[in-house]
Amino acid sequence: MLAEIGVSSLDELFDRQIPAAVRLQRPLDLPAGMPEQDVYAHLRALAQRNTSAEDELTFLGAGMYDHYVPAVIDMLLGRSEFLTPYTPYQPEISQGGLQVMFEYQTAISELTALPVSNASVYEGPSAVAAAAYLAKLANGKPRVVVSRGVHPHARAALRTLAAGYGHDVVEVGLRDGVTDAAAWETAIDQDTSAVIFAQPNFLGAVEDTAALAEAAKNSPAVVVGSYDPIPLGILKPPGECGVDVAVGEGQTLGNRLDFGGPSFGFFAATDAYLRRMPGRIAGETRDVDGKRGFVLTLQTREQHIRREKATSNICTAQALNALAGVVYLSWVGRRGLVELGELLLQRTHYAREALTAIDGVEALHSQPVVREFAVHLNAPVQRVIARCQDAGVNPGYALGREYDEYGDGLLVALTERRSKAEIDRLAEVLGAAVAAERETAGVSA
Amino acid sequence: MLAEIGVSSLDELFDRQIPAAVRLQRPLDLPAGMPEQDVYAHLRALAQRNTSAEDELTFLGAGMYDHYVPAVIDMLLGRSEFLTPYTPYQPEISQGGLQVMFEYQTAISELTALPVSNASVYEGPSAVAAAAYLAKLANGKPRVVVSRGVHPHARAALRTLAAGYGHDVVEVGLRDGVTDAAAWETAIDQDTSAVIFAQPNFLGAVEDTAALAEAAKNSPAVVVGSYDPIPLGILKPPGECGVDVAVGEGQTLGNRLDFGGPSFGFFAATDAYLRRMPGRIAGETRDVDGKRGFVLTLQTREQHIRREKATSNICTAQALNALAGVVYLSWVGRRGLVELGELLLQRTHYAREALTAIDGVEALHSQPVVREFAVHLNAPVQRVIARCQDAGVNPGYALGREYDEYGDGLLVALTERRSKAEIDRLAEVLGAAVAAERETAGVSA
Amino acid sequence: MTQTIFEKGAPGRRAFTCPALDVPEVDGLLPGALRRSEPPRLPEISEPELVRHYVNLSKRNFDLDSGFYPLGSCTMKHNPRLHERVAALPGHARLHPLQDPARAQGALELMWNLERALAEVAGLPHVSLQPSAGSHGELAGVLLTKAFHADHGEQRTKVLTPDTAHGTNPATVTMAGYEVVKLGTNADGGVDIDDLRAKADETVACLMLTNPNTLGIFDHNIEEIAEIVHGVGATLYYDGANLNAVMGISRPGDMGFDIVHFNLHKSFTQPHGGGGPGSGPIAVADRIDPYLPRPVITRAADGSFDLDDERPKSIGKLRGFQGNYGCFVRSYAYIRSLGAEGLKDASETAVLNANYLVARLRALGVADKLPLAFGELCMHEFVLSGAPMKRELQIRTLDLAKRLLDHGFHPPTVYFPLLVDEALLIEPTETETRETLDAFAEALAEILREAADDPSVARNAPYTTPVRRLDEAAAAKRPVIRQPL
Amino acid sequence: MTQTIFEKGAPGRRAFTCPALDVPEVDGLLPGALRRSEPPRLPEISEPELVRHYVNLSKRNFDLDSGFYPLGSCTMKHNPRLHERVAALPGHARLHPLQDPARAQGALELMWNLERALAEVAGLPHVSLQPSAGSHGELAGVLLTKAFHADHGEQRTKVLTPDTAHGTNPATVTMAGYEVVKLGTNADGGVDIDDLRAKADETVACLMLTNPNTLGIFDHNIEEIAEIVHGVGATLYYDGANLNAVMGISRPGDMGFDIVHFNLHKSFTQPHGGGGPGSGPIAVADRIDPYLPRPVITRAADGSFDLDDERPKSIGKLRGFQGNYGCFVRSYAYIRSLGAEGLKDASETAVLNANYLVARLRALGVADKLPLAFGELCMHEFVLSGAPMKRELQIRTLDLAKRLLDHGFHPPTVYFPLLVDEALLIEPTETETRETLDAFAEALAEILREAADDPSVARNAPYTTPVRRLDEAAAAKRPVIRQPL
Ligand SMILES: Cc1ncc(COP(=O)(O)O)c(C=O)c1O
Ligand SMILES: Cc1ncc(COP(=O)(O)O)c(C=O)c1O
Repeated sequence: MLAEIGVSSLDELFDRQIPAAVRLQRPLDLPAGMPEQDVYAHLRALAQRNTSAEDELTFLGAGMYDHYVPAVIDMLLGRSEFLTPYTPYQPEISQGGLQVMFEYQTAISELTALPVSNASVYEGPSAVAAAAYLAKLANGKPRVVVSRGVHPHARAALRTLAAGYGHDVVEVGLRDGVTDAAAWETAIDQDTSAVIFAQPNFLGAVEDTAALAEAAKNSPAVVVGSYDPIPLGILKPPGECGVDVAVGEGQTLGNRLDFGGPSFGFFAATDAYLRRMPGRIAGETRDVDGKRGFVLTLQTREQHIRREKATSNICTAQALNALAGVVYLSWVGRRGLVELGELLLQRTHYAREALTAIDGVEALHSQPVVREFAVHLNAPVQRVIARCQDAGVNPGYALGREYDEYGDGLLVALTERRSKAEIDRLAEVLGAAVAAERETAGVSA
Repeated sequence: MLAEIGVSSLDELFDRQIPAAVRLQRPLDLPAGMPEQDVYAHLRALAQRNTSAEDELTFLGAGMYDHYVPAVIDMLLGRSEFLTPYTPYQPEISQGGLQVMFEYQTAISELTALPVSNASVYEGPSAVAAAAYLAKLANGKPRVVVSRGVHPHARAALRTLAAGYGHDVVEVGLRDGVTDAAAWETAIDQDTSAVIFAQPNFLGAVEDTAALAEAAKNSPAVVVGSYDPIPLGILKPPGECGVDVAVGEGQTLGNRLDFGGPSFGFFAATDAYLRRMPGRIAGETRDVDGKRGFVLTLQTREQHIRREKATSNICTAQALNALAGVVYLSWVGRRGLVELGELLLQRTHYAREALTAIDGVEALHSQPVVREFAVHLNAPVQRVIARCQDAGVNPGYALGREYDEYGDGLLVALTERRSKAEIDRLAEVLGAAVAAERETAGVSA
Repeated sequence: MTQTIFEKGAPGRRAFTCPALDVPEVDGLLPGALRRSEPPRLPEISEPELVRHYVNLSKRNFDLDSGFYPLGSCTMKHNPRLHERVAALPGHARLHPLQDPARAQGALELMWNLERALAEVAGLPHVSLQPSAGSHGELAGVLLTKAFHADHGEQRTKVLTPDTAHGTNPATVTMAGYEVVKLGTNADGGVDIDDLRAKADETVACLMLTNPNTLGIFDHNIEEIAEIVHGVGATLYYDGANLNAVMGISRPGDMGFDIVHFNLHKSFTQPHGGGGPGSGPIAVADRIDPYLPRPVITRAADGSFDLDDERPKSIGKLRGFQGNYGCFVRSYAYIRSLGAEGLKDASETAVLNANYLVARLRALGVADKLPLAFGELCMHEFVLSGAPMKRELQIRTLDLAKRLLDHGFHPPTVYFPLLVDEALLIEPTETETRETLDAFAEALAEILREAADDPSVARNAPYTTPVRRLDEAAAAKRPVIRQPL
Repeated sequence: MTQTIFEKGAPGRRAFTCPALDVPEVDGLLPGALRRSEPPRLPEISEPELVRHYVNLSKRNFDLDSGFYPLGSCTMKHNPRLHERVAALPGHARLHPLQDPARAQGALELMWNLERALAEVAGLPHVSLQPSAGSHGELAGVLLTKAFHADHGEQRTKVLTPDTAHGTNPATVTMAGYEVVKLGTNADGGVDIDDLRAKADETVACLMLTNPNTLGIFDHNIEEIAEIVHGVGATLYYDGANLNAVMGISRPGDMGFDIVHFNLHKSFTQPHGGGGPGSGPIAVADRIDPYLPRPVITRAADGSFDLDDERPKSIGKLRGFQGNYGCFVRSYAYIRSLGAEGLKDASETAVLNANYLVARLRALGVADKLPLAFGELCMHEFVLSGAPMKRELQIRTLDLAKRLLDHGFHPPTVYFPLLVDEALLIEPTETETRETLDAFAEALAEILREAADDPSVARNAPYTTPVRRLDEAAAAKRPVIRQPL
């Protein structure tokens, strides 16, 4: 091949193109390559040093949840035809991926009761920031009002992005577990570019989202809600609550935990924002023979066409994870999603009752909860969690990690995988751990 | 749908066809169905009650071996197009499977240096019995001579089948680990229908197969060899040793252990036996447009055409496992198989030296070994094995389970997965176990 | 894409990286006389080439996940992917068959549970999971019969099989050292009772029957048949390939059968893999139990499981180890997913779908050219005769089958059973939707309409497949069964 | 097969079986006002239908395992299946992102090792794995620049990007609140140094560069460029999309870059998934380190790992949790499989393949109609101009691309970079064989020959694809972006 090229050596290829001064004159300081079996053994050894949801009984949620991923998803996502191509720039040979996007958009639109959905953004928290950026481009107002019920990571991502394009971020606190209505109203004014809340919120409480949206009615603000898609089978959807833009974390829809990613973020909106959406959108059309087909559409929003005037810089998104999402929603199905929602509603209530019956454990709020709830422990939460984990049960998330105001709060999450028996086991282990900690406290006191 | 059929109920459909007396009048006495997640949990719980090669350092072989199965095999075997169709009765829409068979036959033919291979039989031991049946049909002679170096399960399967179609089975013993040449010669006469040996034999010893075949030269016997395919990269192939029919267990070629199956058996022969082969055979041909294609061929051998005159009753065989086999051989490749053979040759020698250096452990024979070897323990082998397993090492197979003559014999197997460090670990653990057992013996004596 | 893997790649290319030699190298470990001189000419190919080759080959297959596959007698029902997931768990997939039973309790419990479930479905108490496929189960069954008679000091010589029997039945009989005696079929599609009476005597070891048989007909004389067979001291063998019609509805044991084989790759949805792997467990009556293949799984009082190889009267072993465990895992997962109700529902729906399709064909007038060979109703499958079609439209069943390929359907089993002229054996299975059955019926109707205009269209079909009709005669005349290198 | 999943199935059908309610049912847990009145109209479909639908849809995609995919700038290299296997291990796949770090040591060690490896490849000491894709990494990089300047009391307003830059660069600049200033390209395909000198001043925060750039040209003035940029106190940002050309050969850090993003889904073979997931880690110089996103992974003296969220100067978080860990597992497996030598060999072969293809096109005369836009040699990819072809053969680059589909090849990136008329950006990657490159060159030659006879063939291509040219204008004019139900 070198001869064909007309060079005498590989080095010549590089010598003629790269100044010697910037050539690396030594081998990379990395371990030598390994046979497949050794790489497998190494990666497996690392995996075994993690305590996964396969290794303990876990009630940890706080943004990602241990739902069951049906086997059909592994099979479909493993098919080369879905796994290995890139963005469908050539629609004639990408109808599979494009139709999946179209079906996904339809499913998200149905879930949110909003007419417009894109084909995915990175994940949940950054989707919240992306929604604020949309608002900035839409109305140019200087301020975003965000409830502290929104995931802490989402609020952090919002602040990070806003520092760039320029939004002031104002947070509104919680009251008995939900966004403080009075503070919310007073925070919203004519300079408000967007208002952002979460449903259910980070404490698991179901918000009165219609009221929160209503409060922004006479402001220029874009109303943004961040949603957990699973309860949307039973919760009033954003489209019926005056929400302009609904976003959320899609992990719960057929995606693995994967220590936090990859998953996908969904991004839906009213028609008014169609041409301000970030990311890919697939649309239906016909080919020259009149055959139905799908293409990437409204690309004049995007970076590869509009460059500095684009509505976002996003390019590679989460197509494969969104495929898992639409397959999951089709697998669960119309009735299934409602049944799943009702099951979680009942089990969550049962779990809250079971835990708050333990002395030293109190409900952190009394709002309706649909899959997750918060309690307060009269014991050091981190130590209680450690005790439970040593007993093989991960009781949940220590709210103090992000909320000073809930020092010894514990956030407990349910999925369809957590049976009554397992909830009872949690109550038993948590009860013992709390008692033990209060004991030591008593002693040390 | 019932209306279309013209019946009023499902029951009517059955009442009109099945006599009431033979209808089951109660529900089946089986547990109720379960959601996917619960079936997964149950099957996983069962899996966790097994100690697999993932859970211990294992040197257990004796017919199936813990080779590394490359990830490409999982992907390809998982493709619906290979996993879900049946036997390619319709060649126009089965070219994938048919070409795989053709490629598989070519690979087996190359491995064995024999011109004819079928597309697979069930597995190794029954393949030995099938070879004897071929001999019976070919020459009608009453007797089979089989070396005790042949896998005990294969000899058992042979006896079981022979009891049906009618072959006397005569076994020839081993001498310093290989087939007793003198006994072998005297056993063979003009009534011998087939002679059967294994390469390497069950004790891991490399036989002088050319000599064993030579001994049958002046008899009507079909010379049958049972081969481990992995060492065939470095061992003289059956086709160069006067073997008529070469069979063997294909598990080592890209198939999982699966507690014994499914795997596949390979079945190769000289041209003389082409029309007496059992099972499917794919052949190359052309379609009406002159395009290259593949079909099932020589079907006049088979049960669906010849019925009681068929060369075998086999129908469903092991197509998917054979696919794994040819993919594995292509993945390892021409040079790779030789390198693999050399690696195992060296490591096996090293392991034999390391173990026989332990006092209380002696070589059971001094023959060349290529992937497995036998030692004799001066201690109760079952108890030694148990001690080793408690230490996380499975040292191998207790020969006494099948060979009274090797009471405390231990059969130790290697694969490319077992490194020098792991062999050293085996030596250490085995040494300790033997010492401990001799201790107790000494005490109790 | 008709290059073989041997025609691709280049010298020196490879996917596999061999682990480095980590032990001191020693020369002469293998005497030259035993050494191979030339390495086998296996492919030399990179992993990307390997993947592309087989991925592209796979696209030249039609499969069950792509379309309707009504291949009669084969029960091409949906294969749930959960089964692949659980079978791949290392605790199952990397378990060595010779592992100490004490350290394989999960596997033995699974097999025990599967045996109990199969026994319940068959209505026979004892099960061996060992046989590798249906025909292997048949062989086991006939050898059991032989051992049974021998143990009772009898040397019987014949086995009866109806002319509707699958080819593996007579082939098995021969392999087991018996003579095949054929039985005729009566007008209802069942066994000709008079013929049976005439041939049933003390020389008969066994009658092998499929019920419902390969016509999809449930033999309503089954009780009488059992009586006759048992009357002469023979065993009654049940070919379980059609069990999908009667799970939870009627049990072979209750019908009077002594020995049953199951096809886990049919009724219990082990994927067919392009022609295997399969699994052919057998269930037997008490009097056959002593002869079952060894080892058998035993359960101790403490609930622990073991393998018992000490079975003096056993026929021995049919194969290595304990059978196709990977298939057991899948079929057990299937049985636990469906449960008692689900299995019955599966059979009911399978029979419903078959009869619905028969009705659709009648409604569309297809039945005029392709009449049901026997009866009006059927069980889970049915046989059409292409004779009128051949006579009136000048296209054969083969042509119809090939034309179906252009419609995106896998054809039914054709030219079997043998006693029906131009036979089509159609088995829709329970996992197909009504829409699919309607589309298939419509396709048959369309092909017949088309043939009425111009039979040559079907005669030269298919047109849209990767290759068209292949020259099978040439392939058999000058067999090229391996790549010349 | 153009029905959507919403047009299939029937009321009541389902794949999912909901676990039974096992707790005492309580009414009124959810006030009616908060309840949904109508369930979302999701599909009602059985599992077999679901599987067939998506399996058949998949067959309407072209993919990397099926053929050559020389999509310039996207590094469509082979995706080893080992990576899918290890990423699926429950210890990785079912690990919760908020698990106590003490119980996630394997994951943190993997991330730590990956950070070290990426730092070594980039020649920059500090790494954050957090960004979700390349453009996310760009955003992180520009926000880091902003934080850096702010911390030094500066408010700079502009970011320079060459006209060869990928669209995400200017889009990122805007999103980060900066003004985009374009730089011209010189005759060699590098940055116009005079233009840079003219525009580089104290208002410039950063220069974003791709090197080799999107022309496949390595800018030999890189040292001078770095000097100029640093001379005005700006940062130099490296768009790592083209890192596949220089792994182990030349390091951005050594070229003078301060911030680098990686595309794990390009250089480090995370599968592209039809448009993600990706991962866009960044590596930075010491002076940028304080501003890195939080948390950062720390390693204690005892070798244990932890997550440090206490980073006062950090720009904060770009997203949830620690980034796309599943992608880290794959790319880490890749790096460990190849090792130092393997990575260098990959880049060398990528560059060799690209130059070989250029040579083939020259030899076949294709270059007359499709000349190389700049230079004679190239790095891992190269740009052809379709202008002469358009002029002399009356077919556009688009037509050529569409006709390539009929030859079974994925077309190159077309009409990018913008400064080349009728551009084709071709990146073969190192995992393609010489045979494939030859076949692709031959296909281009064939299409040009064909066009010389009859340009309409290409103009109306493709002909063999599931659909033919689609009406994109209509799609944008009256957007139908969801199924009407
Ligand atoms: C009626 C009948 N009997 C027996 C068999 C043989 O079963 P197997 O192919 O599993 O050996 C089959 C399968 O083709 C069959 O349809
Ligand atoms: C040169 C260049 N820069 C940046 C990007 C953006 O990377 P990503 O798609 O991962 O956001 C790409 C990928 O398309 C690219 O080719």
